[in-house]
Amino acid sequence: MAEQSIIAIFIASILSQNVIFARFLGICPYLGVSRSLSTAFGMSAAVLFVMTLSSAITYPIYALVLKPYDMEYLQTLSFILVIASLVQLVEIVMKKATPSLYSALGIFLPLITTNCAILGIAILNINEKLSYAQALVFTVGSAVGFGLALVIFAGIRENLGVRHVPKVLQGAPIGLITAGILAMAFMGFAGLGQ
Amino acid sequence: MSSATMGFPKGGVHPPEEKELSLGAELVTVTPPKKVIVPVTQHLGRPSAVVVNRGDEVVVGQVLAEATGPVSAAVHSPVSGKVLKIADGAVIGADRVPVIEIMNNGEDTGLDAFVQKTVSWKDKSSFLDWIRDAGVVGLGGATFPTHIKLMPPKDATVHTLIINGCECEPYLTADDTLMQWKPAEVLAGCCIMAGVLGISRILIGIEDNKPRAIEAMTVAAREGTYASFFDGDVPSFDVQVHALKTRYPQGAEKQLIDALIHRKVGAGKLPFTAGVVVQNSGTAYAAFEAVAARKPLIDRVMTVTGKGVEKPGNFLVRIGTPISEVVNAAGGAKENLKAIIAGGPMMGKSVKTLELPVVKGTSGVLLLTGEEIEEYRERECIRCGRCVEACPVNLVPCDVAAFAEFRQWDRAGKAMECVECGCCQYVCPANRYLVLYNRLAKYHWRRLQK
Amino acid sequence: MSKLAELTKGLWKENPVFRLLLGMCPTLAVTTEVVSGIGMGLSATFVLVMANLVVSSMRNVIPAKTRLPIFIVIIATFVTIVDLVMNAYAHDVHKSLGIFIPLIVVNCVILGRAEAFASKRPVFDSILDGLGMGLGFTLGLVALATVREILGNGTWFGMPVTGEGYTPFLLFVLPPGAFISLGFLLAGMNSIENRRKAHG
Amino acid sequence: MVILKAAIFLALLAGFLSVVLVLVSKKFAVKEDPLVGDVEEALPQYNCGACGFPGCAGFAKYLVESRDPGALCVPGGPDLQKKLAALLGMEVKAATPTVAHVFCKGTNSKAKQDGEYFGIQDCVAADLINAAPKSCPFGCLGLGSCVEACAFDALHVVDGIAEVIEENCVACGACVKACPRDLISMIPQGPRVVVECRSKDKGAGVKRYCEVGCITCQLCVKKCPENAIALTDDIIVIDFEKCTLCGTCIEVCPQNTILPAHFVPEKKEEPKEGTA
Amino acid sequence: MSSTKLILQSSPHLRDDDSVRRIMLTVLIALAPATVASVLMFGTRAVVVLVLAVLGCLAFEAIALKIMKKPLMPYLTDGSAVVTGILLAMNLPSGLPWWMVLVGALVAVVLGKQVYGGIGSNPFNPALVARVFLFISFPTAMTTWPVPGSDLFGMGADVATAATPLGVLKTDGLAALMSSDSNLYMNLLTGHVGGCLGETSAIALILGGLFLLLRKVISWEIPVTFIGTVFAFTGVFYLVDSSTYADPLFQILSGGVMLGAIFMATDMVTTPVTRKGMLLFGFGCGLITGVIRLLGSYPEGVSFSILIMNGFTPLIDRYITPAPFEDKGGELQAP
Repeated sequence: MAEQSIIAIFIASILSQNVIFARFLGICPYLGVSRSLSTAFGMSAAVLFVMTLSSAITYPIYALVLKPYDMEYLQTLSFILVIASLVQLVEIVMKKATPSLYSALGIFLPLITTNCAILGIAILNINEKLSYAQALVFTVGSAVGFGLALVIFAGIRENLGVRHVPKVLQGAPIGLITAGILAMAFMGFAGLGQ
Repeated sequence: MSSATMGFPKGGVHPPEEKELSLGAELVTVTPPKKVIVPVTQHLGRPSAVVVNRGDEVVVGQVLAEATGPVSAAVHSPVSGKVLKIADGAVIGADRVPVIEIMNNGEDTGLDAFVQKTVSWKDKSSFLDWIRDAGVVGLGGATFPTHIKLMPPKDATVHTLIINGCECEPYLTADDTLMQWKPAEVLAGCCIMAGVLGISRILIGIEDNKPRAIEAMTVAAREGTYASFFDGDVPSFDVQVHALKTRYPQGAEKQLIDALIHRKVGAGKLPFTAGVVVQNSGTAYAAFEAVAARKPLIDRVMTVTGKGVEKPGNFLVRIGTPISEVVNAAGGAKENLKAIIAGGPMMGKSVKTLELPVVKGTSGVLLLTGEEIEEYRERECIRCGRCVEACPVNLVPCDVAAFAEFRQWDRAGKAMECVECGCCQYVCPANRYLVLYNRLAKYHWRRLQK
Repeated sequence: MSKLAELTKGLWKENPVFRLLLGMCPTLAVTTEVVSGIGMGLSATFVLVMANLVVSSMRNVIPAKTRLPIFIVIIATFVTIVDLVMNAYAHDVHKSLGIFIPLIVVNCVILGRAEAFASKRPVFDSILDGLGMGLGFTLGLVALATVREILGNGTWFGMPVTGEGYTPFLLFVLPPGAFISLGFLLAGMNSIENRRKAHG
Repeated sequence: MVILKAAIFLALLAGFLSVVLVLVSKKFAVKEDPLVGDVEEALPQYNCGACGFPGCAGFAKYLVESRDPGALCVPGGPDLQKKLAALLGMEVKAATPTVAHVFCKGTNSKAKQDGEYFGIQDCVAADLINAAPKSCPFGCLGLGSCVEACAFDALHVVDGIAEVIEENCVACGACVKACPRDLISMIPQGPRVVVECRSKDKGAGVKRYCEVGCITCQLCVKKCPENAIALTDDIIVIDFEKCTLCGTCIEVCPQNTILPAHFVPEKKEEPKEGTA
Repeated sequence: MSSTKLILQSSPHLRDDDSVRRIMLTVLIALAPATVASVLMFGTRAVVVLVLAVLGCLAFEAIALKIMKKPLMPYLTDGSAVVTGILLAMNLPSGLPWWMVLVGALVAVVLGKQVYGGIGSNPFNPALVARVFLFISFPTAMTTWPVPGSDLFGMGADVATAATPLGVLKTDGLAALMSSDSNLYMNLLTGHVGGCLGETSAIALILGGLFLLLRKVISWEIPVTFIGTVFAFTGVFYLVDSSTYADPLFQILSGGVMLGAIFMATDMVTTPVTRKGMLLFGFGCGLITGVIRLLGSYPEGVSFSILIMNGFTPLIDRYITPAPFEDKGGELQAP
């Protein structure tokens, strides 16, 4: 992946290597915040923001501090610290600046901390040996891919709210099955950007 | 003068017309019954106030209930006799509203006061008062007080009076009959209303499945026979009769405006915004009688039809006559009756009994058999989109219904724009109760807004 | 609640995968074969028990306002230990679990137990709770992995279990199969639970 | 040395991050009453809307802002009232436990029907278009709008009449709002005598369409030894506070409209049959 | 009055005589030419696939209805399961093992439709869910194409197979494709090429499509924009480099474009309800098909593209609503 062009990385991270459908990152918010389209858009924006910021910060920490001083084993620990603080920061700012969005996202904002997509992408940036520019593009693409999956799913889910889904399947089961079919459909993009 | 194939652009349906059932027979005048039931309020707007007491003797045309405030209309006694009681009773569409029961003494005292005279155009300033005093309301079914429609707001410029002779509902032929029977009087009524509005352009829209009415009105307009009802300096009128391509709901106010002058009047807006006033042809006749004979609205032409009645036809009926009396005049109901509908089949209401009075807005009664009406049970929506195509006001009826079915009232606000014409439900292959869902959504949406 | 109940509630009544819907990402990602499912489950169990132990014993000294970052640091420490140990002694499993080992840090099961249970309860209860939850998590992973490995590969624990004529459903070892199998498993659990409730 | 390095790095990182956080939280501070959270936590989280607010969170906010002693969380019961009062430092008046009751017994076999309704199975819908199959304009439509509205599975329709399962009822009042004919009210729990009809029609009218409808003969009003029964707004109403459950009205009612609930009235004329 | 009970209902009291069942019947009639063509091309093998798919769908539908405690009437008799069965068969190669066809029927009916609550509730086209499921699960079996016209009455395993024209294009390049068949375009039209049952004769499919248009079961928007977009997208690539990329005519005639655009992407339940929405839907399908064919690693992308656009349908329906009945410049009412 390290040799790919920026555009190829971007497209692949949205479609063929979608964080949700191919990498299984961020499933909790995917199932949790997809009840309505407006919250799905809000969550996507929040993830895009936090994810980009966290990758932008964690990458140099690894490259400039951890690696030169042989402290790679502190990667997980330091990354999660940065991300946790960032999320709290966003939460504080959002509460003041856009209270309506804050109340809509509700308990899911702190959950971004435990959104494994954020930490996962930060770690993948390092594991896949990307350059800083590639890492940023990969991060933005992944966040966009997350948003795309979330918004499509929220649209379907809003509709399912007015359909006759059997009781035992309502909620997470039908959400996972729908995600499965979407993942199947997204497999059609295999080979794109590779 | 007529130009065929005019029509409104979007949506609509063309159900079987079934008009020939009731069209052949002559107009029959129904003898006023022994007892009439006159609902106190027979219009859209504020309820009227009762001005008679139990036991009072009343004459034909005497005011029983007065208008309260501007958007309201008076109710007059259709017979002479004694007020039996003032109580709650059942009418079409409601179980308990205030009604006045009058025992008819059969003498029609006071009826001879309403003699038709030539109308002097010098009295023009009084026309509006006379129409209001006669309690004239829209006879197409909406029963909006006519004089209100003839008083456009100060800032509106009205240039055209549109007369609705479409009668787009299948089965019904009351307006058709009236236009064939009294074309000159209907036209004179149009001129009177145009005079009140101070305009000269009158467009009359009639669907092309009523060739005889079109012919009669065209002749009356061309030969100017209506002028004989007037004397004095009568202004000249530009009367045009237009044949419209038969398509339901052509007679809906906004669709008719679109068909005739190609202007769209948006949701929640009145025809004034397009510079027009729309009146029904039956209303025009009532306005003529109100001005020429000073006769209040105490009778109307209505259709009784369907395969469930022996002799379908059109009837001149006093207001307050029980529907059963009119049905008797039509030879009585048949054994295999399956449904009774007050109004047309597209927008009329199911009623449980024939013992309900005819009111100002009763344009017809259908007695249908199993041949004509089925027991429709709904299925799941298959999202075929036919309702979207058929909707004349550009809604997505299947979505509103889905929101209503799952009680998501906050998402069903678009229902408020629905005119309940029934096109969507007519075409639905899954027989969804789309109109009822819309009504339900409206009810709950209004409650949410409070 | 009895000590036994603390231990067993995680297996069914509050099973993190089937009842609480927590830790979905690793559940879906590492269940292509039963072995890696067990590897993930046991790693998570270790972190859970240790984190619960530390959090519970420090519960009186951790200030309420900064408790979350502190929990995360504690959990991250144990995760790093697991990561290093596994890399050294079970390299194959470590490789197949990939980034989902460091991602145990953000597994909601672990943080959730620390927050909801260990920070309020005595040490021994917390250990039992962690153990129960961890085993419940492992159970969930094994259940899903069993379905996927058998259908998608025709094997169980790497051993062939279907006949020779069997053509495996490749889809089940691919991402869509993970979603679909878990969806149906959850639906099955729901219907069992509903029936249990209906009968008292 | 390795440990020291790691420690220094982590300390620096943590220190830096906390300084940033503290600064930002100062700058973007939002005032918020922590009490709201406590109150919300105390509420039952049914989100049933009985209080008239959108969910428990909305009610908690209102309570903290207004300290309205009249605002009630009915499903929470008296225990919750005490808890809330303690939290908010105010006095709350005690509410008598109530339960929903449907005031109609005109089952399909006892009330006349005019036709068959085809449409949405919803009382409001059928009532909107005046297409209720039963002739009685006041009776239970039996299409289950109240059942739909109940979040606690406390209502069901039997033979065209909605009935309350009192063990499940938390008196949230959702069904009261859902009934288009105002047939459901909250009444005190326990033994009571109820006039099971709310028709405002005159006797002859009622007799035409219902075997068990109240014909307002007012025999019960006259015979009640406690003067607990009165005709109000064309309906016979029993005052539950005055009623001593003597059963006289049950005896005299010619239509069997007045019925006992949760007790067996003593039979006065046939004492031999026992009281049970 | 009468002894029978009166009907009490909301207006309107009239309905036209269309029904779900009649719509399904029309679709079946429209599918007839393509079905006949497939049998002519692939013989008894096609018959086996068709019969198994239809019977399988009916059987699984009946079982699912039983489990959900729904009545068999009208659900089983409305023809929707039969349509799903035929469409599924149209999307399978003729030599597919019998049990895979049944698996397909199971997936179509259960995963594609009944888990969402049955007819009208499914967000994805059931037949396509099954096709993609099988395609991903059994890549070899699903890409083994018996040669049309060969071994019409045989049931043996050793039927001659060949790649589809699109497959040849993907693996061997344009030159190999052009030299493989001297009469390529004619064969594409008549159906004398390898492929799924329904991916062969363009003429038979177009005939069915015209019938559907005539009976107003589908409207022109989706098929035209779908095919048009594929044509335009591949046309641009062809103009830029005609030595690598096949010409647009070949692209729209080959593979599943005709079948997809006429029968699969026009499925009422899973596509937008408004005309404008349909235009966008068709465009999206065409674009994704083009992208997958020319840039991705699969030779064919019609099924994937329709499934993905099915996913977008709720969004399209939500944001592309018909303009309210308004004066131009008039203010919008609250939603």
